[in-house]
Amino acid sequence: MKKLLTGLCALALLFPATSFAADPVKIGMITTLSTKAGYLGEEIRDGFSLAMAKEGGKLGGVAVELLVEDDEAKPEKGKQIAQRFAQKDGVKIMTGIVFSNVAMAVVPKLVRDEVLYLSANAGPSELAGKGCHPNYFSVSYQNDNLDEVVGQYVTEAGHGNVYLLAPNYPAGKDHLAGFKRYYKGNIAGEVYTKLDQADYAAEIATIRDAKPDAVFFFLPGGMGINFVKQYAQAGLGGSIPLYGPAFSFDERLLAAVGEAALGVKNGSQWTHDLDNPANREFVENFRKTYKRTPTLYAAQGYDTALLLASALRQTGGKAEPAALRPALKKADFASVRGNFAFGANQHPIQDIYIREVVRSDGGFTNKTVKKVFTKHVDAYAAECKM
Amino acid sequence: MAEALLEVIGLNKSFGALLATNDLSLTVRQGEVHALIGPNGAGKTTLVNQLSGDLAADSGRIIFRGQDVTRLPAHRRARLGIARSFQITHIFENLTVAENLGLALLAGHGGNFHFFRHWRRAPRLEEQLTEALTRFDLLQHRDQPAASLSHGEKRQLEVGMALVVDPQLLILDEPMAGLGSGGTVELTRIIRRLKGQLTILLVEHDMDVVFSLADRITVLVYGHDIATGTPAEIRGNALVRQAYLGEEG
Amino acid sequence: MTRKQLFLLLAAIFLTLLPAAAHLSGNPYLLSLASRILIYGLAAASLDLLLGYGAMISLGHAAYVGIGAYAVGILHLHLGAGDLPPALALLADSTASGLAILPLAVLAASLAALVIGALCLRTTGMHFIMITLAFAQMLYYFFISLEAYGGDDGLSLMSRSGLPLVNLDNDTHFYYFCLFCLVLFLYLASRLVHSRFGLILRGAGDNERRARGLGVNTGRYRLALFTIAGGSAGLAGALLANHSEFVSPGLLNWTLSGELMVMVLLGGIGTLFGPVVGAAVYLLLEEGLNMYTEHWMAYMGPLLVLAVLFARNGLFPLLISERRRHG
Amino acid sequence: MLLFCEQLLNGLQLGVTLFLMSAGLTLVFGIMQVINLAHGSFYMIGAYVGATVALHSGSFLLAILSALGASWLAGCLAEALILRHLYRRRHLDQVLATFGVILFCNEMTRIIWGRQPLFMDIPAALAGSVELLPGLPYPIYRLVVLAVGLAVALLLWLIFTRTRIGMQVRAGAVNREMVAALGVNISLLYTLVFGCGAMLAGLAGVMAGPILAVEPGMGESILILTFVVIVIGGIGSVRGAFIGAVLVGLVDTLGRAFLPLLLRLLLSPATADSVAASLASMAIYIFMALVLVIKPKGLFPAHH
Repeated sequence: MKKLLTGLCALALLFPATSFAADPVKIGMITTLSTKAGYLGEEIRDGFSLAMAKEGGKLGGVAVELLVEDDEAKPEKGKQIAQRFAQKDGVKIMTGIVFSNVAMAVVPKLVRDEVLYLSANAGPSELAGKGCHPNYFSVSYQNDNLDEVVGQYVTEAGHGNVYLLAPNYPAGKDHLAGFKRYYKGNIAGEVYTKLDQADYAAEIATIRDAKPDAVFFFLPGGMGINFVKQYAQAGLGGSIPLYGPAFSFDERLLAAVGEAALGVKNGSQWTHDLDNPANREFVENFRKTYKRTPTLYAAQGYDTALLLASALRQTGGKAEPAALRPALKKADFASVRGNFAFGANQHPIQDIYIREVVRSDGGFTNKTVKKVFTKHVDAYAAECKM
Repeated sequence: MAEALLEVIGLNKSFGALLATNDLSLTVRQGEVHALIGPNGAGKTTLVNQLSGDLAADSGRIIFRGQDVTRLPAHRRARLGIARSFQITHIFENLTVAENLGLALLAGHGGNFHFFRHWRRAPRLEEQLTEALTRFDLLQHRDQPAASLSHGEKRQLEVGMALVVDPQLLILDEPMAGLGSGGTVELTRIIRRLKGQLTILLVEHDMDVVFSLADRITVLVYGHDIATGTPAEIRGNALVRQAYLGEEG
Repeated sequence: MTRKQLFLLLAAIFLTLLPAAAHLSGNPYLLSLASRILIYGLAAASLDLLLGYGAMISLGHAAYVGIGAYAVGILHLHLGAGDLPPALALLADSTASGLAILPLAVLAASLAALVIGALCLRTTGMHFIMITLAFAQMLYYFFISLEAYGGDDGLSLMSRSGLPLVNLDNDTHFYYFCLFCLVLFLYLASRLVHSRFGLILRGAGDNERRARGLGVNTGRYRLALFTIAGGSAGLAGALLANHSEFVSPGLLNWTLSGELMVMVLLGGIGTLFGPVVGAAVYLLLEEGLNMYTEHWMAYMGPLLVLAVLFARNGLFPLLISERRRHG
Repeated sequence: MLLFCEQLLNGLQLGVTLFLMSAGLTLVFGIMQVINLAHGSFYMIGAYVGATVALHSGSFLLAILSALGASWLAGCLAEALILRHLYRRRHLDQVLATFGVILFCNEMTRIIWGRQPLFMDIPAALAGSVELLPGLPYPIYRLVVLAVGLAVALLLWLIFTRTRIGMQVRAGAVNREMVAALGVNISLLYTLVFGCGAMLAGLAGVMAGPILAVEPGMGESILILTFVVIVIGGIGSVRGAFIGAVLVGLVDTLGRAFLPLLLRLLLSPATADSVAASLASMAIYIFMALVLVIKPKGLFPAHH
């Protein structure tokens, strides 16, 4: 009997009542720290924390508290965390989601419930178009942006016959659609692979057989590593060039892909070699703190924190969504990307680049090759009625 | 002469190169106690498994009450009236004594897809159960888990489960194994009481028991029946003496 | 009054009063967590029917949870789009849609369990474990490539299912509805295990060969139980979809099957109530460890091994043991 | 036709990798009657240790040797600490304990090696491709993997048919009591078989390292494929594991390669692509269901 009561008490203790008083502004970061994609969330978190550390734990002169939770790349888990942040911790500002499917499960309900969501990575098309919302800001991109830039570049480079490859899930189809929007040539073939597929020998053989001018692929994370390595091993690296969005070519993945990725051109809105003061400071601090070169995810996390800092400074510490919204919309901060403004749908209007994988001392990294789009607006902005 | 209840004709079963049952024929008559003996490895248990349907024969026929059951699965043969008690104590250890007997009583029916009412409320079950518990001297243990019974009590329960469904043919596979002398006497008494009520195929090592209980005896050697006859005939059979009794001295 | 009855009474009082406590302490999250525990408890208890009473070690139970959830998600999608076939016109009444949706979810999961069970039950032992896992994985890939219903992205529900008398969109109502479903399931399941059907199954689970020797066609009973357990898991899935207002293939992933099994073991196999306790302990442990470390799996793993090696009977028998401790 | 040959080779190569995984596991299942979910973790350990050693020493041979050693050690440890106590227990306990081992191993690799995937390069001597037939270049490394897999299969066959210990192991898979009756040191035999099974998984892992991403959780996807192989081949049969692995490799690869083409004959290209993608990802499971309907105990059941 006693045991029972003790048990019940222990249960109650697990849930301390919500704390009040003038506590620091709470920011809830729902991100992916485990599973194969765990490093993505780590980058976002580290970028965000770096911006906070710069002000000694504050943002825009206001004390903030960052709550980080791992969503395990599962939408259900993301929803649970969002609910806990909102109901138990009283969080009004959230960020950090890596994957679009998690974002689609979490964000619509969150913003309806008057929580501000600042996306540091996922930018699904629904939230940029019909589903746009005053409480939702994308600080990263709209998902298709990095494919559109490659489509444009591939067309400009004169490839007229391109083979397309993506995993068989909705984001895979979206990314290929983004490419096709700006690509003007013929499509040699379009293949959808099993999610988390490890061996691409069959697909690579089919590609060799189809003899395209170039291959465009969207295979995030480990899938991309596998594909690029196997592609180079099959001896196609030299003959049929690969193109893709930056997601398979961040610096941490390159360490795992190795030489196979050398020379591959990919699209990104940011690279560590962009020449502006904010970026130089960011890259230098990041390297000093974390002993590695930041990836675009870290840059997005950092920018998100800077944006929030600028808004908090303007409102003088008032963290209610209604007060923050207009201040956020101004995007009055020095982005590591240089040009940065919000469009009508509160997605970035920014420059987008093509970069190339090159050797650096002891490893591999990206080098900016060309600015393809200047002040690029995403394709869904027109559908947003806000 | 009484009619045949069970007929086995030219049965064969091999495991790889080993012929466990070799052109075996056997007739068990209605109402008799028929004993099956043979040295270790003679294929007694393999034969019993084929009779009960736990093993499929390679060739040959098994005819029970005039019906060919060679290809029927175990549960169908059980419903036709072949009951078996196993060599190793085979009861439902995690069920209570009453549940063991209740299950035995209910198992023969096809219609046990009743999901809500307690099993004891099945029509006419309560009387049958009480009767069975009394008959096998288990009434005071009815709500005890079977695992907690003594060895002898388990054996009693096991035989009881085989008998409650009023089988035509009861196959007892070494029922005396592991029983002390007291238990053996007790069980011999139970089996003698059953004599005449139903047909029994008795597989047993204990020669005293076999010769005191059996009406007829079949001797197996290397999976083949070398002789069948009354205890007296078997005692006098030179082949048997040589192949089996002789060996044991 | 036995300790078991006392425990159940206390648990009933506690669970009935919980929403009031959550509101008084200004902690609505507690309610949502408690609903989740009840739902996982239902799923784990349905698995316990298989593990504890049928001796069928299914490592694919998440599949039926997932199918129940998807049935809800898919019906809600069509309900929202207004393109339901005429046969399902009842659904169009959004205040009573749940009256059709929830039974349909259970039906869908039962049917899947019936078909998969019929195939899997051709095997036993280790084969059975691996085959149930493989079929669940097949369904996982099926839903991933089911593009019309969101594929890997999953489906968001616009609202929860409508029912007369209760409003599931209200968290308190939803909590009580989950509690009602769980209690109803536990009541029916405990009747089931002591019914003729249950007796025969327990016998077959205990000693398959003996049961067949007595004339039981064990396969039919096993399949029936597999179907019942699948349907109950489908109900849990339907509730889960309503709870998170979201479904995705992740629900069918084999890790959920493993977690359900862990809950059954933690709580006590073959006790029905135990798995509910196990679900509570597992989910609270997850919440608790998560607060202190990102690497909670590194603790959960060894904990699990130790639990298997040393605490074989689980928590529930410990909680209700008649033995009194002194002091 | 050339394409078909190439896909056939790809299927075979996937098949022998699966064989390395399933040969050990099927023996563990067959002899010890233990269900072991943690077999994928040995694969992962092999890959991680191999990649780390290759990175620091630059020697592929050293990487393989250390991966073999590490996975063997991990296998023996798991056997001695956990599984040994579970031989006489329910399958359920074995499932749960080894599930715990998976959770632990995945998290530990994340703690030790970090979250990002590891890099492992193909040794220079094996890089590049050879022209098998005119117009059919094939990566040398994949040929090597194929050769190693076949060599292991041959070695196992020799061990099982020509040596005393092999006979004992095989007899154990058919009849456990018999082995005990023959006076074999069962405890030692178990540890040996378990360790060697883990070592083969580690070999599969390190061989896959240069082809695949070395990352936490890499063991689970291959584990489930391994189960499918064992179910198809029959528990306890190494021959079954080999044939099952090759069949699964072929069905998976050929399904992915040719289903879209086949379906395009019947359906519109867009529908064909998405239906083919779904079917291809389920192909091996459908294949398994078919085998099961015909032979519930697998193609080569070891037990009677």
